[in-house]
Amino acid sequence: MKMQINSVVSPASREVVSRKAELKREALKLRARNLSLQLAVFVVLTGSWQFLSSNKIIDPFFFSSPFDIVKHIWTWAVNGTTAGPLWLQFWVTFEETILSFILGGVFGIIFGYALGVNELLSVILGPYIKMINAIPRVVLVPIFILWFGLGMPSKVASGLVLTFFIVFFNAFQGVREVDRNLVNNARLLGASKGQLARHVIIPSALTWILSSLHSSFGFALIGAVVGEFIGATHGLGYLIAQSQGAFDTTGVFAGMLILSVTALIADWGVSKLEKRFIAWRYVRK
Amino acid sequence: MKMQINSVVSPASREVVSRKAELKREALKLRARNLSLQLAVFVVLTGSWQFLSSNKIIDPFFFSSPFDIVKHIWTWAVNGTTAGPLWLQFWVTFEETILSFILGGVFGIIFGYALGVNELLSVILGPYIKMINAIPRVVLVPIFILWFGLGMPSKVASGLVLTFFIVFFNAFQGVREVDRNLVNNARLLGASKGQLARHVIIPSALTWILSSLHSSFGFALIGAVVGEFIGATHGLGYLIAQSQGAFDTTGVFAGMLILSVTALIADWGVSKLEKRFIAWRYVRK
Amino acid sequence: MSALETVYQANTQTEPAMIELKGISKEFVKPSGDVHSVLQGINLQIPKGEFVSIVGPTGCGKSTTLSLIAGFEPPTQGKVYISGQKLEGTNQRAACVFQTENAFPWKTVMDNVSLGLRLRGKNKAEANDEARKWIARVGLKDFEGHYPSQLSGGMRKRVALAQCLIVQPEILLMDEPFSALDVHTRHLMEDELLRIWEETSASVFFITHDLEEAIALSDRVIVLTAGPGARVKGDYRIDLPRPRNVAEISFDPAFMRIHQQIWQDLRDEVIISYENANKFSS
Amino acid sequence: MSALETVYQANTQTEPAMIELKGISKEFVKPSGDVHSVLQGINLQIPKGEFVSIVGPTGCGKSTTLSLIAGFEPPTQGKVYISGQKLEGTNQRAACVFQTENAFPWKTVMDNVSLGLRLRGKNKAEANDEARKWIARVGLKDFEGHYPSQLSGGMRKRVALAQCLIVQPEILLMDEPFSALDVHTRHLMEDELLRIWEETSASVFFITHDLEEAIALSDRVIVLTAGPGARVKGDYRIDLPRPRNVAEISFDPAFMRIHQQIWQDLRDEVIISYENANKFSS
Amino acid sequence: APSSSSNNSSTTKPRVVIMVGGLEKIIYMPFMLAQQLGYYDKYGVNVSLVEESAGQDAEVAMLAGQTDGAGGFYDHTLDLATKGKQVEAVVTMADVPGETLMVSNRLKDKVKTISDLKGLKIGITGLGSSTNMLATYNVVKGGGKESDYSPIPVGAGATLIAAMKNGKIDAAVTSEPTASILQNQDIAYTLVDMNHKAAAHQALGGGYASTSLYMTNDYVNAHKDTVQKLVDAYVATLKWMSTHTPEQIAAKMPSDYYAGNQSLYVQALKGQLSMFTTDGKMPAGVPQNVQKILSSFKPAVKKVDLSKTYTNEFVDKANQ
Ligand SMILES: Nc1ncnc2c1ncn2[C@@H]1O[C@H](COP(=O)(O)OP(=O)(O)OP(=O)(O)O)[C@@H](O)[C@H]1O
Ligand SMILES: Nc1ncnc2c1ncn2[C@@H]1O[C@H](COP(=O)(O)OP(=O)(O)OP(=O)(O)O)[C@@H](O)[C@H]1O
Ligand SMILES: [Mg+2]
Ligand SMILES: [Mg+2]
Repeated sequence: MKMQINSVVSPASREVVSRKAELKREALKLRARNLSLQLAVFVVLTGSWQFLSSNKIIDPFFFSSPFDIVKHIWTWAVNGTTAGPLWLQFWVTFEETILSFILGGVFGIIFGYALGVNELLSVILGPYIKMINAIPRVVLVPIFILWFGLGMPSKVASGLVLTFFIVFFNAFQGVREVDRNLVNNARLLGASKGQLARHVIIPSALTWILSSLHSSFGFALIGAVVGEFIGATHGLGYLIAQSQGAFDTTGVFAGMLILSVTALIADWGVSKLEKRFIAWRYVRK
Repeated sequence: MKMQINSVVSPASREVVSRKAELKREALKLRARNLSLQLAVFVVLTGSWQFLSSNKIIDPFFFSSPFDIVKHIWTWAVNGTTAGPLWLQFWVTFEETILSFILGGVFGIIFGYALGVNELLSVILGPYIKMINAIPRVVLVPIFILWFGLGMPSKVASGLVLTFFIVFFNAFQGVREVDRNLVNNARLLGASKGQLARHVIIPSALTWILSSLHSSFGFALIGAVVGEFIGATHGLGYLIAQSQGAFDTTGVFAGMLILSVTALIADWGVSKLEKRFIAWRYVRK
Repeated sequence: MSALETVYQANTQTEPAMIELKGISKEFVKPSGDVHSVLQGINLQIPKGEFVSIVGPTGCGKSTTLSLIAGFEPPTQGKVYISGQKLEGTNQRAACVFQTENAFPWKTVMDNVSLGLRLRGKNKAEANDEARKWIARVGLKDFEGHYPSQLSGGMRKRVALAQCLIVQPEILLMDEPFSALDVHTRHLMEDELLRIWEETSASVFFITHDLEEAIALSDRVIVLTAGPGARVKGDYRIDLPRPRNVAEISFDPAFMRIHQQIWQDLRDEVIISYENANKFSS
Repeated sequence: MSALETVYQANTQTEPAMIELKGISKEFVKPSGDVHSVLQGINLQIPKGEFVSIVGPTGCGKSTTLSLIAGFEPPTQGKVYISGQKLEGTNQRAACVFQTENAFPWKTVMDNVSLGLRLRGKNKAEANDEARKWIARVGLKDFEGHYPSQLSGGMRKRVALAQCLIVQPEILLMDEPFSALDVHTRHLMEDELLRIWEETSASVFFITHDLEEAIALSDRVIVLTAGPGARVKGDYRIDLPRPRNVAEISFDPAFMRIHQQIWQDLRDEVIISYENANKFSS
Repeated sequence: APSSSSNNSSTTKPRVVIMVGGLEKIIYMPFMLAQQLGYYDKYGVNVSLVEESAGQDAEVAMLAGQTDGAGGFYDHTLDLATKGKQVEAVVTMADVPGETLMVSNRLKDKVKTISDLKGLKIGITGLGSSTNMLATYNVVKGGGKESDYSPIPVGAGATLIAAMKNGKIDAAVTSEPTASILQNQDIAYTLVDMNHKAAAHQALGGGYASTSLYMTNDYVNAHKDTVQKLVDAYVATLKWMSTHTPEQIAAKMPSDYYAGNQSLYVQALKGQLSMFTTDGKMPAGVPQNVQKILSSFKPAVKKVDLSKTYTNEFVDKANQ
């Protein structure tokens, strides 16, 4: 039906097609430029690192070098680590991270929503949440081990208490930023509390929530890794702690590199989510 | 001049005065209700903790008890700690925290602003920032000690790398959320880049930035404390680490309590700041 | 205040008025901390099925009155009754076209318009079918999939209109719904509104700054005085026959007479308003 | 398209026109991925000091045209010239009253109005003095310390007006600036606008949906066709003598004749527009 | 005998920063005790003790030049030597590890000797720590490989006890007071005693130098005078320790170190005092033994030049 209009009043559809192809070409060109720029920065950074390290201008004992790091990861990948194959370590950490990310996100949103909507609740619980947020997670990890044991739950808990707060504070503020007029309108149109949340408050707070998810995946990773420093048999945190214990800087960097790349991939996922859920923000360029 | 209007067309100013007093009374009543509710929750929580602990339903070795914790703080305050008077420990940590909070906040805002405004910059630097955000701070602390030594700078750096990211991500998003119409309007009115930032972008992103400050003070505290776990001679982190090493749960809790209360006070400060800087949001009640 | 004032007496003693404002005052705290009185001692009854327009100088308190009836804010003094019951919280029997746009930016035109039905539990297909009709009625058939940000100002206003009318409320609150439309579209919409109103016999509270529009549509036109502390200055019954053709009614001599009469009142207030604002120089 | 079309020829060959649109088309990508053509082949010259109004059915592309002249968006095809120079980025010589409100919510009325001067480097005291005058001119003297959220819709529009006029730009872009005002205030503002325009000889690009207003104010009235793919349908010179009294000019026989003539054009387009929108049913 | 420079005025005292992997731990007691006894002052050094509680960072900080010395286990010097970093122990405060290999009571019937350790989950304080090495050594000695057991970092104290109680670990290498608590609460029994001299020497085939102060060779060579003073202070401390009762020693320590439970602290002290040397000297044969133990699962350690990893030069002078 929409094609019809075009053929009646718009320029001929052939032109439309060519225009669309042009738009696509431009988008591709932009993409290529960005990628090459990122690559250039990457090459310069790692190149100078490698150079400084190879020439002992910086001490490889402390700083390792990109080449060694990649080689180390390669060795891990091919020969496996002391704790088993590399993919298993990755998978263990990833699983913990994803779980704590999801749980932390869900709880963060629920609490943020509840406290943002209900002033009484925010008065009562607010101070406690803020207080807990100031407690070093490293101190909490032993307590989690006491409560949840050495397995995955304690690592998830440790990631959760990092993720939760970031999502919570943003969700809370996002809920409070909702346009009063829109809330009023929905109420008049007959929205119940749940419907209000679904149709107005959550969509409106979504930018806030999604923004917090960008930083919180990184924090979920950190939480899982810190949890693995104490009481773990597998995982990237275990590998890093082990390398640290053996004065193996290259191993530490290798572990961190894997973590970083994971975070990057997850962030890309969050961005996709963002594009999908707040599509309406992107229509006007 | 405004009083004049009131005396001419508004109800008599005596009525106005009484109405204002009434508003104040109501605000006070609300305050009192909130305080008493908070107190009630507090009493219930600590009361049951104390009860469970005194009756050995939970093991005081693992969980301590509110009474012991307060007593422990009292002893610290009166007799001093192994590292000197308590206020000094507090002050050391507080100083580190405030510094990393301010620096992390400032850098976060600057980078968030720069990357939010400049798409090229965000394409180039964005991935690196996200990668660094996934690196456990506990692993970074030794590196900071390498770079900055054992003194305050390494602790500040460790707090900074937590605070920075939270503020950064929010500032970045806040900048991107600015109403295009307002930007256009300011541009037409002749705003230079700097003026645009000052008059439009920063004020508009301020809710985002301030919201991130709520959670980031807690994180700055954590950073400082984690920094103190490794290589410190003073500070609350030192006390906590020491207590942990000496299997003194009460000491650990005592340290955490002091941290929490500090965070609460700082949060109150941020709220004041918030009220001040985004006063315009509070005018319509 | 005005010699021409004609007070309209509601003849509906049998059942309580749909909307009743009793001794309403509304005050705001000004930035300086002083109290700014917007409305003062407003008494108003709107029976079921009546179409009431409210006019007055800009900034006199029309939108404020509407928000009191909608229950968005409580009055400082006095009470609002809906069908004899004291209004607490949002008015569940009303729907509203806001002065500023109020379409949900994250919903397409279709979802915006069908929202009211969906909230009332209609299933998606049915709600969409119904919404499609209303979208056509406001002339946006081709824009169902657009987001509000992709529409022109006048189109967004029409989305709001459809969104509000589709739920067929007992009380219709409209704050300058047609001010962003060209004359022709406006007439079409006005006719549409009258038709719907006649079908549903809702009570309409209609704010406009266009006196001709007010007279052409209404059973009653209420004039507010200039603020601060606005009161009801005049309350005029419009006895023009229905159904009316809004595009042509303004040439009717009866219309002109009424217009002339109300305009006197209104103009005085507008002038007072403008003078008031600039009287107290610093 | 219209037999009555009278094409106005700019007689300013000596210097380039203040605003020139050359072969402008503007397209948007629709949610469905299709291309939606809003403007198509628009050619327009506005000499320095001319007051041009633009009318057309709602949603035809008036605001879009304005945003092209302001430089908010680039045209898909064609070029915009300002004083003969190709426009890149924001138009630094223009000021604009937007269709939607555009006062800065975090600034008081005073700060909003004085902003333009402050940005141009005036010191605070001077800027405030100047702003005070303009606030009085738009009748908001008593609201200097208020934030936009504390004002009524009409008041906010007037803040935007003062904000834009205070910088005395060479090009004034106004998108339905008076649509939220009552008739009297509107006339006052219109008179004010004309006075300022005569003083400063700015080029004015004035969007309105009120044809009477367009004629009363302008040197030229341009009618756009119904969208999609709007073109210039008519370009009328208004040769009524100046200075004009906007409140009374509509009773002038010459005015009525012109009105009649343009209205024919406009009405046709509005009807087409409404039919267009509902023609393609699914 | 105290060296002659002991009456230097405090203004010219050299400043030394020493980072210790847990100042409050009994195995590192001499560092704090020397301060409490005023010996640093007495022998003319201005020492600032830095707490470090996570991993191997003390050594790294020292190598980076952020601290002058590190208090840690001697075995780390060999480890670092394989990474090309030369550090040497200037005073050896203990010649047994002070650790105990405890096995959960659940396995009382199954685990009787170290050859039964294969396949167990053994709790250690941290990966790469000395407890980790000792656990590995025992497994290897029992005929297994390094990969035949799972080392689980559980720290010490509450987390370890809880992990043992919940059956998350089957055994643990731990020091006092955790070992005593495990024993007293009937959670675990001692399999290998590496705490009391005789038992430890038997288990490890000789001495195993643990608590020591080490510094980079470069630092030692450049600051001989300062190092001497420092060593004087520690030797005096060790002497003092060998002539006083656990109660007397405990009374000297900061109260935070036994917060709330002095008797537990004294009990732990009693259990561990025997590990300390009385003269700070590296006993003959001990470095070779450590090398032998480590190289059983870390072949690289075999090539380390032992003479560069410790020195008795200063201790000998201090004992004169
Ligand atoms: N939150 C507020 N704080 C202070 N004053 C307010 C507030 N909201 C509205 N006002 C004042 O109330 C008065 C009436 O506002 P209202 O929006 O009701 O006017 P209106 O009659 O709808 O005007 P318009 O025709 O321009 O829309 C104005 O003077 C405005 O300044
Ligand atoms: N971002 C966008 N994406 C898609 N279509 C758009 C977008 N912005 C505007 N349009 C379309 O452009 C057309 C013209 O819009 P414009 O705002 O210029 O109309 P207008 O003449 O100002 O109407 P009004 O009198 O109602 O303000 C409309 O059909 C609208 O749907
Ligand atoms: Mg209004
Ligand atoms: Mg428009």
